[in-house]
Amino acid sequence: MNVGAILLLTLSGLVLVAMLILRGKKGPSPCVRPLPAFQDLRAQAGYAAESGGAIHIALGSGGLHGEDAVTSLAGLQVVEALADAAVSYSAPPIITVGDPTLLPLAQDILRRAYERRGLAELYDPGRVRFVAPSPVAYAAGAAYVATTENVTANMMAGAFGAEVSLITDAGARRDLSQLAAAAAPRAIGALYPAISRLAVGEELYAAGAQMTGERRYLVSLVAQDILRVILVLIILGAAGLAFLSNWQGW
Amino acid sequence: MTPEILETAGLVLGAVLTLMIFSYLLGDNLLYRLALHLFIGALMGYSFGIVLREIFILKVLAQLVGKEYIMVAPLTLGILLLIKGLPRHAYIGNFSVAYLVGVGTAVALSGALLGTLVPQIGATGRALSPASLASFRAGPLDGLLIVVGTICTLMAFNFTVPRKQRGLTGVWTRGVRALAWVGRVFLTFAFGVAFAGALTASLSIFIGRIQHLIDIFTNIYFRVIGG
Amino acid sequence: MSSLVKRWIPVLLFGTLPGLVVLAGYLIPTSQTLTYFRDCLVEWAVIVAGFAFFLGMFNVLRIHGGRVAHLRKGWLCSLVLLLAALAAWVPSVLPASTTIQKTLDHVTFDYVISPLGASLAALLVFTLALAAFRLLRARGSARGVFFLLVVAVTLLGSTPLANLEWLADIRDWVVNVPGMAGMRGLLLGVALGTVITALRVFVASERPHSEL
Amino acid sequence: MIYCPKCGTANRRGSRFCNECGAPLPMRTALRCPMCGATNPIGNAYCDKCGARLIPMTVPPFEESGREQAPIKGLSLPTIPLEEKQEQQVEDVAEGVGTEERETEDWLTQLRASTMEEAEEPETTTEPIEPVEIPDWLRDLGPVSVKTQATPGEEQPTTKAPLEEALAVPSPAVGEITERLQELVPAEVPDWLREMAPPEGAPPQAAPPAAEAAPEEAIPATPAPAPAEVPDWLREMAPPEGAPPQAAPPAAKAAPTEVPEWLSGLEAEPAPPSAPTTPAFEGVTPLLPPEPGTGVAEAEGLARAEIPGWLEVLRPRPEATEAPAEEGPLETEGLLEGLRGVIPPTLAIEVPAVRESALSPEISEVSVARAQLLQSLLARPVETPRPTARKRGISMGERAQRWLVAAVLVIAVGGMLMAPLIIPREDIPTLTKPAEAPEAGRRIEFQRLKRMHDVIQDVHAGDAVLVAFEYGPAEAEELNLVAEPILRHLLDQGAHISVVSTRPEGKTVAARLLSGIIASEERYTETQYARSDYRPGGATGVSQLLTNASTPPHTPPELILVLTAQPGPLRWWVEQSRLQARGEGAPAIVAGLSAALEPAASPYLDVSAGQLEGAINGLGGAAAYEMHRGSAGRATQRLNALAVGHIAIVGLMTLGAVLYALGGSRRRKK
Repeated sequence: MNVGAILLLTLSGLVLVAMLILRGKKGPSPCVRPLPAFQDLRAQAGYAAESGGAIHIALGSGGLHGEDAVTSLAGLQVVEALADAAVSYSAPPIITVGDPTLLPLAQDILRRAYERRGLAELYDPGRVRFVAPSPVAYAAGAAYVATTENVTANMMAGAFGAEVSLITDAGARRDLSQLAAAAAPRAIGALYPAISRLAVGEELYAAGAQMTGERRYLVSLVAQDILRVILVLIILGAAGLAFLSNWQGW
Repeated sequence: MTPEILETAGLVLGAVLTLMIFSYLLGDNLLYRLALHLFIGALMGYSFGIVLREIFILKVLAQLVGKEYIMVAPLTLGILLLIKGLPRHAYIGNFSVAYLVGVGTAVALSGALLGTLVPQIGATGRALSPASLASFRAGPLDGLLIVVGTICTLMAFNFTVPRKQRGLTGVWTRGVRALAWVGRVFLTFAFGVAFAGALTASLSIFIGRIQHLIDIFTNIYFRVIGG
Repeated sequence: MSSLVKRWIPVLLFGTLPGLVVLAGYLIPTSQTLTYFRDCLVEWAVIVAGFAFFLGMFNVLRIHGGRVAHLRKGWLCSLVLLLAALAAWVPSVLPASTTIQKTLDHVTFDYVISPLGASLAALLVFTLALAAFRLLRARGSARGVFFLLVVAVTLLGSTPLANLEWLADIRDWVVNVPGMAGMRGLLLGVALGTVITALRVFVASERPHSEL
Repeated sequence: MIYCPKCGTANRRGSRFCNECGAPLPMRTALRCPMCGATNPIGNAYCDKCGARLIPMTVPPFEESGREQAPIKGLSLPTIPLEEKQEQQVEDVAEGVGTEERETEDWLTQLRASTMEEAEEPETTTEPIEPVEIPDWLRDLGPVSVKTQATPGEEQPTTKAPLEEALAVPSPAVGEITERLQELVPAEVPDWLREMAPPEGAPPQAAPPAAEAAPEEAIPATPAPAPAEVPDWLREMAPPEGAPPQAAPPAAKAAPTEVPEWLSGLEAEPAPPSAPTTPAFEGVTPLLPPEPGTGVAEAEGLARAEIPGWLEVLRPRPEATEAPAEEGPLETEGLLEGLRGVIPPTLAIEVPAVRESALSPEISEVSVARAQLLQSLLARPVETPRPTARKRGISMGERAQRWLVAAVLVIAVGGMLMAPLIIPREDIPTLTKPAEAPEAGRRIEFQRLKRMHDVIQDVHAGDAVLVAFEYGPAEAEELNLVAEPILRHLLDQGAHISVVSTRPEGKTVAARLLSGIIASEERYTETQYARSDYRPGGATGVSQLLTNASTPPHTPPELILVLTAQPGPLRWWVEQSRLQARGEGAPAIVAGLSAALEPAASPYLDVSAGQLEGAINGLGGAAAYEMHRGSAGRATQRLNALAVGHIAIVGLMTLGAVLYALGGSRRRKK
């Protein structure tokens, strides 16, 4: 039995639920440091509407039923926040996915944004596209969409590998403004020299809070910071024990 | 069509397709796009064939024939998911999407706990133990650097900023900001190593493809000259 | 009634409950029943994902088929895609291990999918090198030069030239001490974000899969 | 006119953002009203024209939804400190209070705006005209609130139709009109109109009995506003400032009023004397000919009997009958024989326009040009401009960079790989030597390699070894080279390999590689590689593969070799094999990894973690393993090309940095 894992899980659950209850409704909402990758995306939505183009959102090749489920859900938060703004500007985004399980969820988010405004007849399922089943083929296909459609900005958020470099190269060729959020080290390594507005690692999971500013997202970031301090204390404690117990070693 | 000729024709086809993809180096052109769509189409058809054979024929049908009627449950969920194709009744498919999200989240959560949090915290904690330091050249200094680096990198992702900056919280905020600065230096190390790894891997594949092209051309060249 | 059907039954009954069973199956692997349920539920998820592939194919047919039907821009590429998909699907329909099926399968995999996949992966070296060439444009000079040094040491140290063996020692230190520390901090942060987001899905604070 | 939902400012139709507060405006789009078909901005819950509900009842319109519903994702982020937040809350409260009033004002302004719009552009979708600045004098004369006979204390202002309708009502004799204008508080009337009314000092006419009799006509005295400022286009049509004011037309006499010179001067041809001409403004319907003489009876001082209104209407009109039209010719034949005043039959075309514009002023060229411009603007069809996004190709500098990088890579790698064709392989100097034992001993990478080699060395003939092929055709080019030396070593040991994978392509890749290796050496026999198994589902698939591998027909594996380019499969195999064996006698695990995986795998390779016995990374590791076993394979041959490739990339990065630094200084100088 993995005692350590179970303890960590219960601790995380308690902190999150406590935060959601205590600061979920009352009190001033927490302040978070802004991340350029998500802040500039709102301006891009306005620019896309004015210039008659669209934003291309690449959600990566992570599926919903595997290891990358949560990374893909974080990417979908970007779509959810952008869908409302894009529908009210009547400039819906083009969303490319690399796994078929992500397709129905991304289409639902766009459809609901239209239904909230009573414009169900304007919803076009073709705005969400399943490009290809393998990561490299997906990246090359998404790059093709970014170059041929009337796209003004590239946003990459989700589970990627080093093949994300094909999408950023296509964006650089069309001189598009590019923003990205990735969790895998290989993807971050490939994006770091190409894109200045990059959210790395854990910052991808703050997409909802950054884009919408909703209370539940901000409060869960507070819970994340509390758990971070607890993890640091655990590491310091273990390192101290290891150091002391082997004092004779040197 | 002897296997010999088929083999050579296949290799030549592979080489031509490789050159069509490499034509991207000169600029985005029709040859590259045709090769790309040929690849995506072939992969789509091939994967669809595998999904049909491996999942539906060998698994679902086999178990249904073997009177395991429990298979009806995933079948129903699957059929409900197909209704997502009709926007008007899309909400009926939410049961299947919820199932996928639930199971996927559990797999990812257990992967994070068992695969990363527990082993990495344990390894960082043991970084100062003699067993792990024996392999390091500078001994305890390296171990200490790993522990400090991990903690600073972890603090670099701190999100919330306390509202009141007076007193203790002010000290805490400044402390976190200093740790975050050091953490970003360690992060740059990690990104540099990750970028170099990605470059080396793709360079190895690039070398393999160039070598493949050279082998085919020399093969054909000598056969034509030799023949 | 509608909010009960549209929100709470899918989210809790079909989402959180199986998730908790699978999670328990992983965290308590010693109990046979939990691991059996875990394996069943994950296997079903793979089957439902298989059905999702039908949705994917329908989406591809709709977009590329529409482009070919109306002869819109890029219809030739879409036509090539559809024909290739049909041709690559045929071997899986033919009776297994007949010569024609084996040959078609061999040709599709070895002479079309493998070379094209490898060539696209090889193209990455060009796009990564180009991004590295424009490094300082994206990253400021201080951070960019520091990143350049780390990459140079890591690359040159992995295949050190004859009289530059000392580079390999520096690379070994860079990769296994600061690089490892930074990577661990990054992985711990990602794991923390994954845990919190997953818990939010389980407590239904995050409901992308529900109608309201 | 589109009213901003946030601050209420009026914005031109078709604009996307409020020019006051910048909030996005509901776009004028195809939100068709189900009842009247009118198009409405998408923000509307109710139709502007007919008030029908636009948003179906099932989905409550976002303004009215009472319950907590996924709010329209406001894009604000509370990164502002507490104090500003409180001020904002105070403003919210103030706004909150103001919102009721503004809400009532909103529907009022929309009502006024829609009626004003219809007056200006009844139906035609014309080019959105500049917002017409209603001159003050016109607005003040706008809806005149008339107090009806309301019960005391209940203030019920009803708005009467705007000025045009007030003027358009068939009014009594011109004299009566001037009195009505007097009642409209002379100060409000502009100068040109005032000249037509009696001079200030003139004794007010006896108020017409109707005015007394019908109190509801009593228009409350409104404070005299400042003299209205007339717009320029109107002033040019009026007489020049300096001209002596016309003698105020004599008090309304029974005879028809005599037209003022400035007005008559503007007429091209003499208007028929009988048609009284008051300046016809566009949109203001000219007055109808007054009905003569209703007030004659008062002169003899008899108390007038109270005649009810309905009877009054029936009173025969003597004048209408007394003044017959001139004697028309008597018809002598045809059906109309004996009738007088029959209109001669003429073609419709020749019928002159019944009412030529009485006004044909010598309009200056400027106003003619202005009118033509306005006309052309109105004629142009409306389509909101949707310019396509700027098609941006790459500049020459970018293209040169791409070609430079491509050329350097192809020449460096291609040159190194083609060298053996020209120079015999033995003469080519090895640029880089894989890690030799003596000085490499201290390096961690070599320690892991050595541990792996020792573990495989311990495998005996006939032992079962599980090899997990967790990569696809794209990564095969690199991982085949990494896997080859390890598999050769296993086959040399006589181990019995069984292939497993959680990826469908894994089996095919494994079959190709192993058949190639076995074919290359006679001593390897086909029997050493027999079964291959595939289970999807990630970690669960791995646990099923492990259980299958341990079931009786197959002996539990001594060693597990994981070949992958992704961190996931590596972790699944490490965890599941530890869980499966529950610690006692867990099989050793070694890994052949891609170079990209090295940083992510190092935590598992940590000796203290005890998870992985050993691993090699990428082409460099494979070459080192081959060198360590003393047989130079394909990996070693490509090592030179890898080294040259690395040098080329580092050179390109440095060159790019230097060029950017130089470009930067040039930019700063410029």
